[in-house]
Amino acid sequence: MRRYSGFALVREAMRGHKGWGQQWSSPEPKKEYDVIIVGAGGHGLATAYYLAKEHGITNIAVLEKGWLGGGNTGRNTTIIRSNYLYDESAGLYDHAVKLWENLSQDLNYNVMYSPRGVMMLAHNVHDVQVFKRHIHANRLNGVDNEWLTPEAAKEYCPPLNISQSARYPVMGAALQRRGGTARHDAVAWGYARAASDRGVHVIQNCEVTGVRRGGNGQVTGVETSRGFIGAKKVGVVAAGHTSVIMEMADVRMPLESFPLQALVSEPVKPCFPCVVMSNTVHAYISQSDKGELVIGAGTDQYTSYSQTGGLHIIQHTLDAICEMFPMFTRMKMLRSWGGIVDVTPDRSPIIAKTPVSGLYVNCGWGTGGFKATPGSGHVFAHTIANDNPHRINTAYTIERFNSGRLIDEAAAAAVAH
Amino acid sequence: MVEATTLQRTLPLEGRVSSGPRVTIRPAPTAQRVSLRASADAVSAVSKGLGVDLPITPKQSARAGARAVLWLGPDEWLVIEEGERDLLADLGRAKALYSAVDVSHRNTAIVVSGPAAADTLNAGCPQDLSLEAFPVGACSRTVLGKIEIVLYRTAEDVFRVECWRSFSQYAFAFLAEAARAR
Amino acid sequence: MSSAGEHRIAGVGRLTPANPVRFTFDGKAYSGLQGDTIASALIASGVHLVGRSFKYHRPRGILSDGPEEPNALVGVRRDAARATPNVRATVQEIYDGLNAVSQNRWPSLSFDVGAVNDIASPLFSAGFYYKTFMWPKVAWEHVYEPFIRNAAGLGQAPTEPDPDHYAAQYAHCDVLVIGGGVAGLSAALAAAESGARVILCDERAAFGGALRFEAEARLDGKPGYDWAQDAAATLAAMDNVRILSRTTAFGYYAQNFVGLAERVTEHLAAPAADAPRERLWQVRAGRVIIAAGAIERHMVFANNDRPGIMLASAARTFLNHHGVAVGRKVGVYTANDSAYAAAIDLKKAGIDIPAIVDVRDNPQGSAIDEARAFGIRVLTGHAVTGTGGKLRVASMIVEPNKGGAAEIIPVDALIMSAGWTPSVHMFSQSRGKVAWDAATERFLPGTYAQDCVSIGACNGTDRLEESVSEAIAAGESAAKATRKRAKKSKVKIAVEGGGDWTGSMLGAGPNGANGKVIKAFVDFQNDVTAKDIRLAVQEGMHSIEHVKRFTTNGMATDQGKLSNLHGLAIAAEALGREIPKVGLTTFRAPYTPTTFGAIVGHARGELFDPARHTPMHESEVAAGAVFEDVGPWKRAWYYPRAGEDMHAAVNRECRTVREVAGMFDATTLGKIEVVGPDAAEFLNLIYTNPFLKLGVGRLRYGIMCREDGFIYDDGVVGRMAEDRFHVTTTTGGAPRVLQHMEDYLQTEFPHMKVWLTSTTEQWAVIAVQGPKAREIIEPFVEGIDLSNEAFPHMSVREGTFCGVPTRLFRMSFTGETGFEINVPADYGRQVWEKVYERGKSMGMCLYGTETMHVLRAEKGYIIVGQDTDGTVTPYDAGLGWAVGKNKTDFVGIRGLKRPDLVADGRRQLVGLKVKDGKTVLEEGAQIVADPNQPVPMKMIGWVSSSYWSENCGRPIALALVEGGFERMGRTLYVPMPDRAIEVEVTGTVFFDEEGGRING
Amino acid sequence: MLLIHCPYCEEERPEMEFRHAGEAHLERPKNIAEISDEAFAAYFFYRDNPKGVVFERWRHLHGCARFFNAARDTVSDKFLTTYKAGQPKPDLVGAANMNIPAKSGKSGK
Repeated sequence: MRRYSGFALVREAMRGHKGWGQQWSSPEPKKEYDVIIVGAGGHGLATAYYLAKEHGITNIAVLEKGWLGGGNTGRNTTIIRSNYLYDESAGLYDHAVKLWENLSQDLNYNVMYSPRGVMMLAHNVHDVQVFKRHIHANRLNGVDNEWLTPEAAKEYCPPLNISQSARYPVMGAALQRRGGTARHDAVAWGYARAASDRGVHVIQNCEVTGVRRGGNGQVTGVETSRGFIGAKKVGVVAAGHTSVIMEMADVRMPLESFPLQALVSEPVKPCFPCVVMSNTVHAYISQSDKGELVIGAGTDQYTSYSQTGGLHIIQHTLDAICEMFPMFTRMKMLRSWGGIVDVTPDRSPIIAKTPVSGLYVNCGWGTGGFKATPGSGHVFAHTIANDNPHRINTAYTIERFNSGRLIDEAAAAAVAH
Repeated sequence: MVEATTLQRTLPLEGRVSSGPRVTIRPAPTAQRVSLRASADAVSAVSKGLGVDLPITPKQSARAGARAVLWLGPDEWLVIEEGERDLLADLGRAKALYSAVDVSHRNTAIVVSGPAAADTLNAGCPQDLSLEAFPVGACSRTVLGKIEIVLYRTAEDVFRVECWRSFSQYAFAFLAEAARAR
Repeated sequence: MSSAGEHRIAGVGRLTPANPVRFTFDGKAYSGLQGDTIASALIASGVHLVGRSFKYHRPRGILSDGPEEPNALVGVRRDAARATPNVRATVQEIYDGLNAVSQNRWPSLSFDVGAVNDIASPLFSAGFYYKTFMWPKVAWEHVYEPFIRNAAGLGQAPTEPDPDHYAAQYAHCDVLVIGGGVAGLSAALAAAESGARVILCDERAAFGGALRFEAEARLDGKPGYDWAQDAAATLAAMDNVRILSRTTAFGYYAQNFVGLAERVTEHLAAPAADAPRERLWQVRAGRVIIAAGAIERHMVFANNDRPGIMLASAARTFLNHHGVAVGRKVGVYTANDSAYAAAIDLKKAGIDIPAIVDVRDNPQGSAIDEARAFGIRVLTGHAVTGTGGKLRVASMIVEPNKGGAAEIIPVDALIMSAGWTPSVHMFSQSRGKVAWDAATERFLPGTYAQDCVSIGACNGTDRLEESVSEAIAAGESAAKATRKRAKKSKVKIAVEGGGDWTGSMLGAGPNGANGKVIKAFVDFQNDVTAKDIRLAVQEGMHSIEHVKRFTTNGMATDQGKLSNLHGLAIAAEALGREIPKVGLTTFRAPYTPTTFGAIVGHARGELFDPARHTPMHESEVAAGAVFEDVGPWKRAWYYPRAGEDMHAAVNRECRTVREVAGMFDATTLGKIEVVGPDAAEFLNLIYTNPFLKLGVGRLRYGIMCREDGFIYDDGVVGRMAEDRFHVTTTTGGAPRVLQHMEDYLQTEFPHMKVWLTSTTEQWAVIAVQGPKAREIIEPFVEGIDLSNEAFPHMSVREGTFCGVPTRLFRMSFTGETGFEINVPADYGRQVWEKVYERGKSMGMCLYGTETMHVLRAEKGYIIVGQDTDGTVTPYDAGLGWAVGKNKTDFVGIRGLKRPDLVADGRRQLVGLKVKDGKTVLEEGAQIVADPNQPVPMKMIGWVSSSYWSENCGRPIALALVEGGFERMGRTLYVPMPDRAIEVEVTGTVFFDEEGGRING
Repeated sequence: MLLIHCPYCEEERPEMEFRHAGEAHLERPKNIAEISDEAFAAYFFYRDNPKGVVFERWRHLHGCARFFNAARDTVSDKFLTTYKAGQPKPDLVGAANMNIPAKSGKSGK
């Protein structure tokens, strides 16, 4: 692989960039692989990369029905944070943040990880109680997260409206300084390039149409639009389509897939320094390196695979944005789009073995999967390689829905009393 | 025992009015209201008690004097008495199984009138309010902006908007703002 | 005439010299005519340089005359608070006093330091930033990224709150026609005359579309443009038609739901105060007719971006509509006949056309012959391979395609056409599938997904008369399909003339991308060249989506209206695949950038989200209450007196309630009337508690779970009659509890004869609590014996209060003797005033939610959502007594038995006593057994409620602690950043443990 | 915003008036107190989530307030039919242009 660097760039500039090779190869599928990963999004590609890098398994194919990084990886608002309440969550997401911090160097690909700070706004006494609970738990878990007064919040994010006359006045904020954003495409491409460099086959336009199982029920491979491909182990990382793939292996999942929309404004000069999220007012926003305001909307209420959603969802989001940042009403929406997010009953992911031997699943990331990409791939690779979960993902089983041992971050945020 | 002064009802929108060239928005006077629930077999008996035939067709209302009965659902009606006759007493005469709950004070009403009344409501109500889709006498529970309302067309360019008491400030402000943009 | 610009040609165009308009650009004063855009007015004054490109900061001019414009974006500023970035100079109409500024340049438009990027451009190849800026690690965040950010972005975001307002409107129609060109107008006429309800919208100020520049066309014997104005007037006069100009259909959603953005005042010098700046139309249409037209493409060749180089149709519009010549010596480079028509019109107007360079070897057609007849030099089989000039094009370099000597031809403008791209955006947004038409090299509507139809140029229908007949047929059948008794329209439109153009060029022209530094722009705004696209393919970007994202081609504010097909063609060539095989990127809403404010509409300020007030709100304001948001409600939080802070006020209120009495507004608690013979049976299933035996006139505290067994809500339930219950819920829980109950009633227990009615707002609820409570309310009550014997704790009676009907509850959330007075809401405020008047004279105070929280905590009463969080069972909360032991079924009965819910070590609700007797714990603080362990620490619980208790003279707290019930008396620790606070685990009742006061 | 035909109001109404209420035809076990952990999880947590026709519940919350059922194609979001609560799952075989899920017929019971 041609190493990327400033010097290489200058050298290539001299000769019309003729020397850059393909970032990843596009091989024909082999008859069989040790491991097949279904889904070439960030999580799937990261899984393949860490299998190759840390577990010496390189005979891997990552199958993608469309183009790599074309699912939620390429459609999300790229927020990165780890200030979660429960030990299991903090452990998983902070593991990811630690990997984010060196990811560009590790992959030799600038993923533009930008720890510009993620600020979550508290708008009522209940929010304050919940955020303080998070802050204390985070501190004892070694995760940075601090409380800001409204004035401090405004200082950190000048456009913020902290007027007490606002419908839901800002009563303070929880700030994770290590939180921030990264460049979504670069994450998918960087992992694809690095995995490909280690011999992993990234096979695009190859849709999985069936999961083949042997006499003992063990997985033996997958049927695809390009024929049968054998495999000793299959890891399903298909986000919104996980239910569909697992159904092929007769595994019913505690998942529902919802449309999630996002939008960007026209690019403007830097005017928004960090990431701001508000659960009470229902919106989150940051500004991309290109200058676009990147704004996340909520999910539609019904399940869907259409990758589109209703205009009223975008309206509610922009209502909230303009309430918090009243100077933005004259900005213009440039582009809006939809993704399909797979949601579990406790809003936490499943990263686990399945009832089918040789079949593994990594799903249920809901609206927040991007931030976990490196950590998710890392522990899932461990789970597949050792046929046993990593310490960090032991709790993320499917069985927890039988025992009731949930990781219920949503419930912990509780309800307005 | 302090002398029992008789208290007057004070409506949440007392004295508010917003009037423009093409639409006027004002609170309706006090009224008795009952949320009526009854299954099909009780309809005739209850109708007799009320002195109005309960409409059984969706979106339709019936009227007798100062009393209007609005179809809200297959077993639900909103009864509005703008006169003096005692609603609950009349219902009490009906010998049938039903539920009548006094919501006279839960709801309050706003009257929107004028040639731009329908357009004003359509600023926040997603239903088709053309005369062919929502004729005089039509009624429906629906939404206005971010709240729930019951909409009742009493004349070609007059609508009655029923909403819960604490939402009435929002409803009035919304309609006034919408009217302003006409 | 020069007052309106020296390039304005007398007697040409449709604007009236009598209506001059003055405006400024970058501080310099200009004047144009009513009906000019900023673009046409600037060109009239000879100004072509209007902006700088995104990446290389290259000087840029005006490329088009419409919303597809990628270059001519300016800031328009009415005042400090009304500054709008990235306004298309080709769309924005001028008005007296309009103030426009160029963007993305420093210090000035003509001298921009950022232009060094242009010299260094070889470095800034597609995706260069992925390859570098990685060392040293910290430099990305502190050096590289800030640099990139400051270089990027176009205009300046507004910095002050927007004083303008925006409107919204839902609309329904049988037929929505998108686009008011000849096709759209004809279709609208046909549909409307057939009796359909029609909405017609067009994004321009005036209807007519291509008729603005198409000078020869005549309809019904009139010049095309005049016919269009008459047709629009006819439609406007019909009461089954709504016609909207300056209105862009930006989004096509499910089931023919279409979003339109109407610009109401952007073109006015002095908008009326009440007029909204923009209005959002949300249209539900029976059928949609898409008549969006086509967009001309530019030619891709070296340095094709200099100011003065523009689309042929734009030059033709400026001439025929605005009466403005784009230059005095205008070169032409084309692959399509339409540029000939433009050249001929310019020639007729006396403009010198040094040459028409046609990349085609042997183009045929009337236009070509006519051009030759006019004596214009036509170079077929030639290409423009470069241009000269700096801030304005000065020459074009022409070479034969087959090779040979290059010729440099001086020009001061260069117009071009690579053919026309049908606007299939709305069709694609409707989820229709486009189909590639190889013969004409364009994507056309293929498979339809919704009830819509495309007509005219956007449907690939090129000839004028065909468009018109297609449109009339579409309008009539749309009416027929959406309307019973649609009559046959008599619309007939006679058509003469109208260009019949062929020819197309996709991708880079000859020599368009050879060599190292040739800049043949595909996407102008994002500075994407043909080379960049080839590089993307070379680096393995084989999906068009990858090419788009890697090069950012088509991702600028024009969303690739000009660049997408060129980019696709170049990628296809590099991949050696056919264009349809490579595929097209998705068309996403909005069609053109849409103002946030228009989408938000009325939902700003007090209309952002309704604030709910109780009937007593005004009295509470008058009493000096500070309010808190609880769900959608504004609740009185505390009532500070002069000089009191929150702490002092709450201490006083707490003391007063227990020593005398206090009055509290409890109206916001949810209330549900449960009526019917099976009411008790139903509540018995919904609550964990038993309800069958609850006597009439008695109250019971009930807990509600979902099937998972976790506490969902709680409240007091009163039995008013055998078949009638008065249920109360938490304030925030009211709507979801009713939904929860209706769900079970309608879908699981439909056999039950029960009806539910929300009465939350029927009743104003005034709580009077404290030793003197009875004495205070007694005089107001009629028909109820208030004695302990006749009216014990946890019972309810009906009677009158202040002469109005009441449901009087004997209950307490404070541990004191207490009453909750329910009176019809419209009487609430007067009753409140009367009780307060009397109570005050006896030493009673008003208290708010904070004091309520402290008092209930002193008694160990939980707040659902504060002491529970959706993971707490009734047993965890120490409320096992409220779970009916003998019940065989209730919602949650199975969930409660799940292994983890009965396992040891569950977090249980306990009290905490702070050892030092003075430190008030922070709510949310975590609890550990060993404060000296290293991070990450093992946390065994958290503080859910914590207050200073004036009545206990010490801090009190409730906490959820692992195996808490077993830890009574044990010492635990609450680690804070500076120290660990020592606490003792206790019971949850801190005050009046015997509970005698409640029966006082 | 979807347009939904309410079987009680007998006309199409805007989605704004409705609330989605999850998978349809999931019946609460009569003997729920006795069922196994797995059976309970299957009832409370596990869902069909088909890419294709889904049978789901809606409530006309801001209309007639009734719960009812719908069959909808989750790929196109088109409603194939809506029907009153308590009515059996309609037989949709042969319904035009709908995406049949990988395994249809699985009711989720």
